[in-house]
Amino acid sequence: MQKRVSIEEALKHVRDGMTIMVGGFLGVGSPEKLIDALVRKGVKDLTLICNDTAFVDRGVGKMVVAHQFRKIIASHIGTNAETGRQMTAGETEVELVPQGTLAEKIRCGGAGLGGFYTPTGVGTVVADGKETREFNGRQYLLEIPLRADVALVKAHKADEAGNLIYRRSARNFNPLMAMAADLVIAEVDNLVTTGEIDQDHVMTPGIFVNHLVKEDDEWTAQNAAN
Amino acid sequence: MQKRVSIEEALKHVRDGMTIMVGGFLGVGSPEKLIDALVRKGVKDLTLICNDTAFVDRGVGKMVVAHQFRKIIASHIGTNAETGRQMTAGETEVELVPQGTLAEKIRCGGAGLGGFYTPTGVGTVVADGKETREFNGRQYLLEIPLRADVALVKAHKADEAGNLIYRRSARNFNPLMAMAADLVIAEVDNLVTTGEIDQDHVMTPGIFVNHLVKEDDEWTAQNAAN
Amino acid sequence: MDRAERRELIVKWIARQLQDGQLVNLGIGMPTMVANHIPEGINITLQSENGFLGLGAAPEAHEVDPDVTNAGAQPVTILAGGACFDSSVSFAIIRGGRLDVTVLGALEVDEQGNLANWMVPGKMVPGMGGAMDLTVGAKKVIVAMEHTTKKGEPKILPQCTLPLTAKQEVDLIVTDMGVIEVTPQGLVLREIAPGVTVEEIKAATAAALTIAPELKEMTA
Amino acid sequence: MDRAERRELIVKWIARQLQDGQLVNLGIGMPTMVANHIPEGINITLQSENGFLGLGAAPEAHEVDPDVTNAGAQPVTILAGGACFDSSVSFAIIRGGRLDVTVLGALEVDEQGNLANWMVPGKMVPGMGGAMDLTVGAKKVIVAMEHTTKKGEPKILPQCTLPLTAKQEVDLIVTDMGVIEVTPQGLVLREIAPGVTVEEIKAATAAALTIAPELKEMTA
Repeated sequence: MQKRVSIEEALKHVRDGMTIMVGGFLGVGSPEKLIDALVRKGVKDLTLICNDTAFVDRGVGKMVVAHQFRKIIASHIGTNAETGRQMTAGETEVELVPQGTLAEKIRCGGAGLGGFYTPTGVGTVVADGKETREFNGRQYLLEIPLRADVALVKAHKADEAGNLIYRRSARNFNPLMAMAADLVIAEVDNLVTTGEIDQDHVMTPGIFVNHLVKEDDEWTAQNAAN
Repeated sequence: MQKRVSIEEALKHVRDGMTIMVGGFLGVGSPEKLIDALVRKGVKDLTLICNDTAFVDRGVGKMVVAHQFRKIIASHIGTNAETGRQMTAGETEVELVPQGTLAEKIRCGGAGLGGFYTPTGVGTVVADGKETREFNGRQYLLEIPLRADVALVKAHKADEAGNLIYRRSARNFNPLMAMAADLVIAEVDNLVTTGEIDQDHVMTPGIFVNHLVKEDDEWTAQNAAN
Repeated sequence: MDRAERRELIVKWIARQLQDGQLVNLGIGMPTMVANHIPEGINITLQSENGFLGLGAAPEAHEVDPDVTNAGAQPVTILAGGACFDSSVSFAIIRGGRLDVTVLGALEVDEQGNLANWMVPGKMVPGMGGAMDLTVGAKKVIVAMEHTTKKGEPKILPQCTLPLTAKQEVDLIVTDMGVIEVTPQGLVLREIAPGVTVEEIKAATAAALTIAPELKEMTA
Repeated sequence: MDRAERRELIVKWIARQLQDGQLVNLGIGMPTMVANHIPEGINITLQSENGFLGLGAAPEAHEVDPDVTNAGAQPVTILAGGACFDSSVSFAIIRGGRLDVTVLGALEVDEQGNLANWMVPGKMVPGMGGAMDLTVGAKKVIVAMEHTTKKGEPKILPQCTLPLTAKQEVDLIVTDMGVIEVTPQGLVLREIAPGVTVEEIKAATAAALTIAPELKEMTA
């Protein structure tokens, strides 16, 4: 099983109407090459699950500008004026979720759990329509899991088996999303032979990763020739 | 703040009647020196949260033999005949929890959540007295968090700031327990200067660790003299 | 066949069912032996629920690493390309839908696919360990066991009498007498071991058995 | 005092409240400036909720690392002894009881300690980011803000009018006019800024203010 494929090959799996998760925090740790390719591909009516919509010229913000989302689930959209404009104009549905709740909902989806109770959001609009329940004298909200058809993540390093390592604050939502989608595509900066990554250093096990993408002129040319 | 202390100093905090978590899986990744010292100290009526009770001569199994537990919460006790004998004789209360549920309950306690729904145990005695609830046509049990007064963990390496690294299958429950107790004591094999551990390699951040214990004759002698 | 041969029949048969690329968890005891018989050219990944992927063979005596054991505390190895993690991640993998197959032993299994393998009240209460999560989480649950108890009593029952490990999760029962599929219509005998007659396996089974029209001989 | 001086009064005052060994999260904007004024000899650990502990000062231009930013996407550094993790661990730390203090800005805050700082319906909906988790999770919640809006309207109200960030979680309100504690009996003015009279701060506050008998001058 060769996990490394061209960007085009990997993105064959992303189709109109799907739900996608995209790693990154204000663009840091986002798979920019995959995002650019999705803009070129023009896939639309997607539901996006991402911490934020970054900036108009960075991260998933570029896909917002290209009107590729029907719905956006995020904790913050304030750095991308176009997201707010589309929301206000009724062009795109936006669901705002507290950041810790968003992270936990994605983890919950990956871990095969049915839901969890969090104290975050009690007494706010986030609680609207949700069960509030007391445990040990404290109020909690019931939150349910999130999963996606495809997760697009960005890693600092991968081996050919798909084991991933993230770097510094570029880790953020990436490992959570890699566990919560039916198909996972990882854009990587460095690709090494299987065995070169110590088993204790792996942050996302290779079994979660379906496709590795690393733009590299030599490799792309060689594989295009086949 | 000097986190490194003698075993005796660290274990001052463990008192009769407390709830303790102890890392390890059949003794692998258990803090054997802390356990031996607790046997010597003779602290009793403890509630133990641990994956299993290991063996009569290894891991927390030694504390079982010394009758130090009033109650044991574990997923497996079959490798330590003394645990089964005490349970049958009514000397020690044993609560058996599925291993994945036990891990998740400890994580839940560390993460400040109120509870979670798991499909594990539905239709079994594990479900007795618990809420069963359907999400998307599947049944789940409500499980509530576990926390402890003190967690005793074993790390392969630590820096002076308390950042911990575990090794291979010795990781198991250790990082989860380090986040779910009011006080955390880590027994470490190797202690390095702060800064020698890359920030991306840390498995338990130092803020969770109150005391580091490394038996080392030179250091112990020097500090006993003070 | 002696006992070793009968057990080998079971684990070899199961090993041949595994498909390239699958993620598999093997229980302690007989299921562990499945790993020794994976056909050439089939690459599966084995999970050890105590915290890693890429479970490899037992090491030479001088290469034993005390920090590398399977879920039964036996020394093992971790292959290149493997990955270590904590117990919450290990069971996130198990429950999260990524585990293709789990192979477990059983004390009892029944017509509804119920499994009992973790306690005998008043006699033996080892605990469920990871078995409840594995049975609920794996896409396919295969029971590997000798067909009857040592006393010759049936272990395949109309309804389990012991406390359950999981309800309606077993897909396939592989014994030294045959291969039985759990279907919504009950148990179907798909393959029969060499030298065993349909009458013999029916006599050794307390649950009703439908015989598949295309009943095959079970080969190792 | 000009605006910069008034903001400096606020952040310096807060910086002096932090105690050795505390774990602190500073919100974007004015709260971030608290980090520049931690007294000598006080070692606190700063968390960046995008995924690390040990938040350090901004780097020199030539040392900027694109993978090391704070929760506002500004280049920062990670100190020796720091640690990186994913977002679920970051918020486990925040909700799990380890965070001693969070300092956040506010649009409105009220007598019950309710906080509103994430949206103005129909005008501005940036989202709550991590603010709801931080406010609920931290042991102590300090609001750092200018006492009134740019138009001079009160931001400290009997009851918040904007959608809440969290209910009854604010402990202390620190503004350029004074320091106000949220108590079960309502808001208590503990300290007053130099040159401000009790009448002025009462006039600029829509909520009822009890004046502490031992009212002190607020010093930077």
